[in-house]
Amino acid sequence: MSGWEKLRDDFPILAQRVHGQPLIYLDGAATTQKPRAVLEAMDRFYQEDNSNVHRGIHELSRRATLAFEAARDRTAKFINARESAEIIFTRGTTEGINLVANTWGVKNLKPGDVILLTEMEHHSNIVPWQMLAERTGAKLAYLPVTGDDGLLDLKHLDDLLGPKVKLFAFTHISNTLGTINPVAEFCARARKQGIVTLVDAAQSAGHRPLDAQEIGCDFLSFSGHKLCGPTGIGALYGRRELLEAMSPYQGGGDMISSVDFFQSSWNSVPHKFEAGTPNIAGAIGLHAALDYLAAIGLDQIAKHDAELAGYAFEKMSRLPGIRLFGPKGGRAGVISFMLGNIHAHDVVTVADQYGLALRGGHHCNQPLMRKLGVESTARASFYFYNNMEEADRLVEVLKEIQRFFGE
Amino acid sequence: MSGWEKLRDDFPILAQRVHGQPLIYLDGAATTQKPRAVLEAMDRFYQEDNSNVHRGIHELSRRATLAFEAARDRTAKFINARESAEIIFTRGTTEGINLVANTWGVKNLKPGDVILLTEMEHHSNIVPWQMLAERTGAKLAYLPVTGDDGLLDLKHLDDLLGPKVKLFAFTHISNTLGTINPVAEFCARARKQGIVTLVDAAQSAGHRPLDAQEIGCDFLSFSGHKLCGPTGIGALYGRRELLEAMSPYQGGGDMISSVDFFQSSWNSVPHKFEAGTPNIAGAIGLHAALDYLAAIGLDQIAKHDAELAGYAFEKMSRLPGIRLFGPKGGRAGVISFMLGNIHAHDVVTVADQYGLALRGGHHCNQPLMRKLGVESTARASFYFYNNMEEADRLVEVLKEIQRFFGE
Amino acid sequence: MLAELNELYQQAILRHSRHPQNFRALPEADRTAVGNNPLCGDHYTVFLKLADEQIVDLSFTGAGCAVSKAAGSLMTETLKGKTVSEARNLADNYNAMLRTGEVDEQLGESQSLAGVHHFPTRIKCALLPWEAMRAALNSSTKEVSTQEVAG
Amino acid sequence: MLAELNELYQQAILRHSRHPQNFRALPEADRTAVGNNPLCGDHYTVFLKLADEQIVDLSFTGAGCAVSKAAGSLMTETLKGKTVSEARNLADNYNAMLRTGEVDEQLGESQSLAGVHHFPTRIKCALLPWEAMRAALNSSTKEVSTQEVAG
Ligand SMILES: Cc1ncc(COP(=O)(O)O)c(C=O)c1O
Ligand SMILES: Cc1ncc(COP(=O)(O)O)c(C=O)c1O
Repeated sequence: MSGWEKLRDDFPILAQRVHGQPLIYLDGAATTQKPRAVLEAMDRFYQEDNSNVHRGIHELSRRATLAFEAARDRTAKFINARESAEIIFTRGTTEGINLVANTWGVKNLKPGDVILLTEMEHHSNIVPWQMLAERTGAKLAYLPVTGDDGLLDLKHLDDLLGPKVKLFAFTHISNTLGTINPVAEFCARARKQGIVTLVDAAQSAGHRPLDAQEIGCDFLSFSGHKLCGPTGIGALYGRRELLEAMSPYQGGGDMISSVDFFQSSWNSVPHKFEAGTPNIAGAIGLHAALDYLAAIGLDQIAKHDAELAGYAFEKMSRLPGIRLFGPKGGRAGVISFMLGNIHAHDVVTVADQYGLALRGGHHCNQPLMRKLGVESTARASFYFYNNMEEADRLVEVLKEIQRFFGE
Repeated sequence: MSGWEKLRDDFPILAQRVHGQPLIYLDGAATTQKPRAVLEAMDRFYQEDNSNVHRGIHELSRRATLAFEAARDRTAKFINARESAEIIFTRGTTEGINLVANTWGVKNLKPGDVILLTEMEHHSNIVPWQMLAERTGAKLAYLPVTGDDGLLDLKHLDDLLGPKVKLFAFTHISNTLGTINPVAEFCARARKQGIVTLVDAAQSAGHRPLDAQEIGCDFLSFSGHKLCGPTGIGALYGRRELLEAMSPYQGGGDMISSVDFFQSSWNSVPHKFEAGTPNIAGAIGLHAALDYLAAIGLDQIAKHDAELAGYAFEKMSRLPGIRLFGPKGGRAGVISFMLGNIHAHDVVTVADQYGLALRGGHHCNQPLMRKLGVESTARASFYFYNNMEEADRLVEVLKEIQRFFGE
Repeated sequence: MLAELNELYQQAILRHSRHPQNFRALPEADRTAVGNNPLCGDHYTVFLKLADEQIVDLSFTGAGCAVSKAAGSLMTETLKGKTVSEARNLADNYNAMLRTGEVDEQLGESQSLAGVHHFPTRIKCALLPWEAMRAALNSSTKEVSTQEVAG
Repeated sequence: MLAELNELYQQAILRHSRHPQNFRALPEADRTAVGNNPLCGDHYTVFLKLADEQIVDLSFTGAGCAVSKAAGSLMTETLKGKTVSEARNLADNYNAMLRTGEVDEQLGESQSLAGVHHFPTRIKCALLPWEAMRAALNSSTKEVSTQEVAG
């Protein structure tokens, strides 16, 4: 793993102490750290080419537009879209899902229609659909999670994909359970019934190779900040056919073809969905992040994540009284747990004093928490800049915590 | 003006050549350049404190949340909001206006209600209202522009503010005409009729002191990238009373109080309107930009803009065949013009070869263009990093362009 | 490091979190309110029995971390027998203590939560039952919605 | 600098932009389409009169910069008398010329637009009337919506 160690030098933030202890950052599922290359790409843009895009003729504007559209091309390549026009820049996963709900959803759902979700969805893939259901009279249904092993109950899938279902939206990787869902299979089964699919790729993008055509989904949404990119930028992939038929999202500059006092016509895709000045530097940072990850190799990152999480999971499972969530094998680099009766907040507070950045709470998965019969969990999430020593240290600190609370 | 010359050193981008000529950037109305302090603040955040906000207990998360909320406090102070909860972070002006249309607008407008705009609005302050009108059955009405002098026809304002009008939305400074509208007066007159007001402050924020309470508006929207801040961040101000009564905007993490499979309840303001991971570094960059501008003094900037634009306007008016738009006096640093029959694109293309960054087109003001009887104009916009020599050079280059096209 | 942790998780706090006092519903309560932290899902219900302007009994139920649960337990001990206006003042003092670390003797056993001020991300936990109590005092109805008291 | 400008704004282009040829509506046209550049508001309508598979007459109206207007004017001269499939080929060649600067003799007078390739932000201007022409060729109805040909 020595190649991996060298990569750590690209992340200046990791070389710090927190409460006098070396920082061990195990909160990548919330947001990842950023390599220097990403920060430099944005700085370079601001110091050399900064200008608004699309509407300009002068040299800086030409360069900014080229760089912004090159970022779109790069993003299209990253998820293997058919063409760059299938990429809409958003603030992040959440905005991408809301965009689909407010455009495709409003246009296509009627009272009685069903939106199928799964019980392991993030609030970002639940609440927009609840709001849409409220607006259109559609209903929600859920594919169940089987239990602590964090798998979806596939036996019921075909029953649930009934004739009233118009949309099936699901996460690729659970941000709480670390489950990797068989998304290509979901899409194939849904497509047979003519059901539109949306993949929440917040936790898979940047963690494994991602191929929207191979998955066969209609929409896919992810965030830049969870894959070494900056905050405030993400992408929504949509099949051109659907995008063409959709009404626009927000109104404003750039998304119009022509504006009159009393009516307007819309620009072509993807611009129809990108009103106003976009996060130009954010797109450029995203481009640099995708290049950075590609240089490492997404399959390598997936392997590394899995090895590290598998190692930690196994060691953690030997702690007395621990309750681990999610599948035992074939999992992603996210591990949720309860340390006996110690509340997640208390675990995370003590861990922080040892330099460990963990997360504790409902992880924006409240319905799942209720299903599992817990209020919250503690969570460690690994990325390629984490290593075995950090996993070992995590287990040691968990032991300290048990000792501290006398459990 | 020697203090101003020193400030130019804060903008590395200005010290470059374009087509072999020193760059003269006169396109700040589209987006401004960024001082080093802003880039450094974002870099420092990413290299020291980067983490997701609001949900975390660990040290980095604490620092990131503090920094993000400090940016909100700073923004509240910048426009003199009563409290920080009245500041919602957005992608920019356009998103802020769309947010109001989709929350306050959808809830409060009925068929037959009127949304009053002005004929000088940017597409971002027209199209969202057209979409809202389409959704709710409300109608649009426009306060007229008098002519090339770019003033609003105030005689008709009280007639137009009739009993059907529910909202009056207007720009503070026109991005084409350079007109500075009497927004406090607009708000006072509207308030008398119980009409809600929205100020598009895209061109005024960062160009003059801005006081939402003094203006007396209900909503005010602006962009970070137009006031030395990064792209992808802006703020919407809303009076708490209105924000409290509004339904949420997008669904997702952070905006909820509690989520269940079939229904959710909302978080308090402003979080109810900020679903998903926000542009954290963007907010921190905005904070640095507001500090930077405050150190110069917004009243000083306004004075400098006005002097420079007044000087250029006067010199330009002596060019044969030029048609200048907007008021002769009391104007902002934006000058639109037609150089005889030469199309704006041709003016801008030649100017670019001389190192001048101008903009040519409809400036997202198509309805205004039609009203003025032009397809497009050329535009020079000044900010505090521009100087008299650049204004002189602009006039020289315009003469060259006239010679080139034989006019 | 361990010094601060030990100050936060004092013996009294660990004891009260494991064996909270007055941790039950009060069916005859005059006032009830729910306190909910939307960021972590912790939630408590506070029950108040008033006679004239005096809190003659109070209790709480719910779930949360050691800090919030101990805070709830200690709060019931601090406030029992206090008048409504005394309770409001104590809530202000308690809030100030969490932010500054300066103790106020009037807070009685609840002073053991002073160590929270070293842990700003945990202040909300220590406040949660108190905020619910305050909401209960302010409510004319028997229940306030969670948003009203959401952190 | 001036060399490139002079290559872009050749005498032929300036002349055609000031005095565009075939700059009128064609009431007897078989096909019409509007080309609109949403980013600047420039727009042209192209009129085609076909006999069998031949363009027996064509014209245009609209407004835009020197480059787009000259391009429209020169296009009408280049395409008059060509077959539909020749016109499609020429549109491809023209497109290639704008991007590479390499001229194709078949384009006739329209070759004078080759200098546009030094000005990538102006390629859309030079393409606008040609895109409208292409849309007119492809349209079965007499009008295509502006979005279809929007840059
Ligand atoms: C007056 C006015 N309103 C709104 C906008 C839109 O701002 P943004 O593109 O940052 O959303 C602009 C800038 O183009 C503007 O000048
Ligand atoms: C599975 C999943 N979906 C959606 C999101 C929301 O992403 P963002 O906050 O970047 O919009 C997250 C991250 O919190 C996530 O883990």
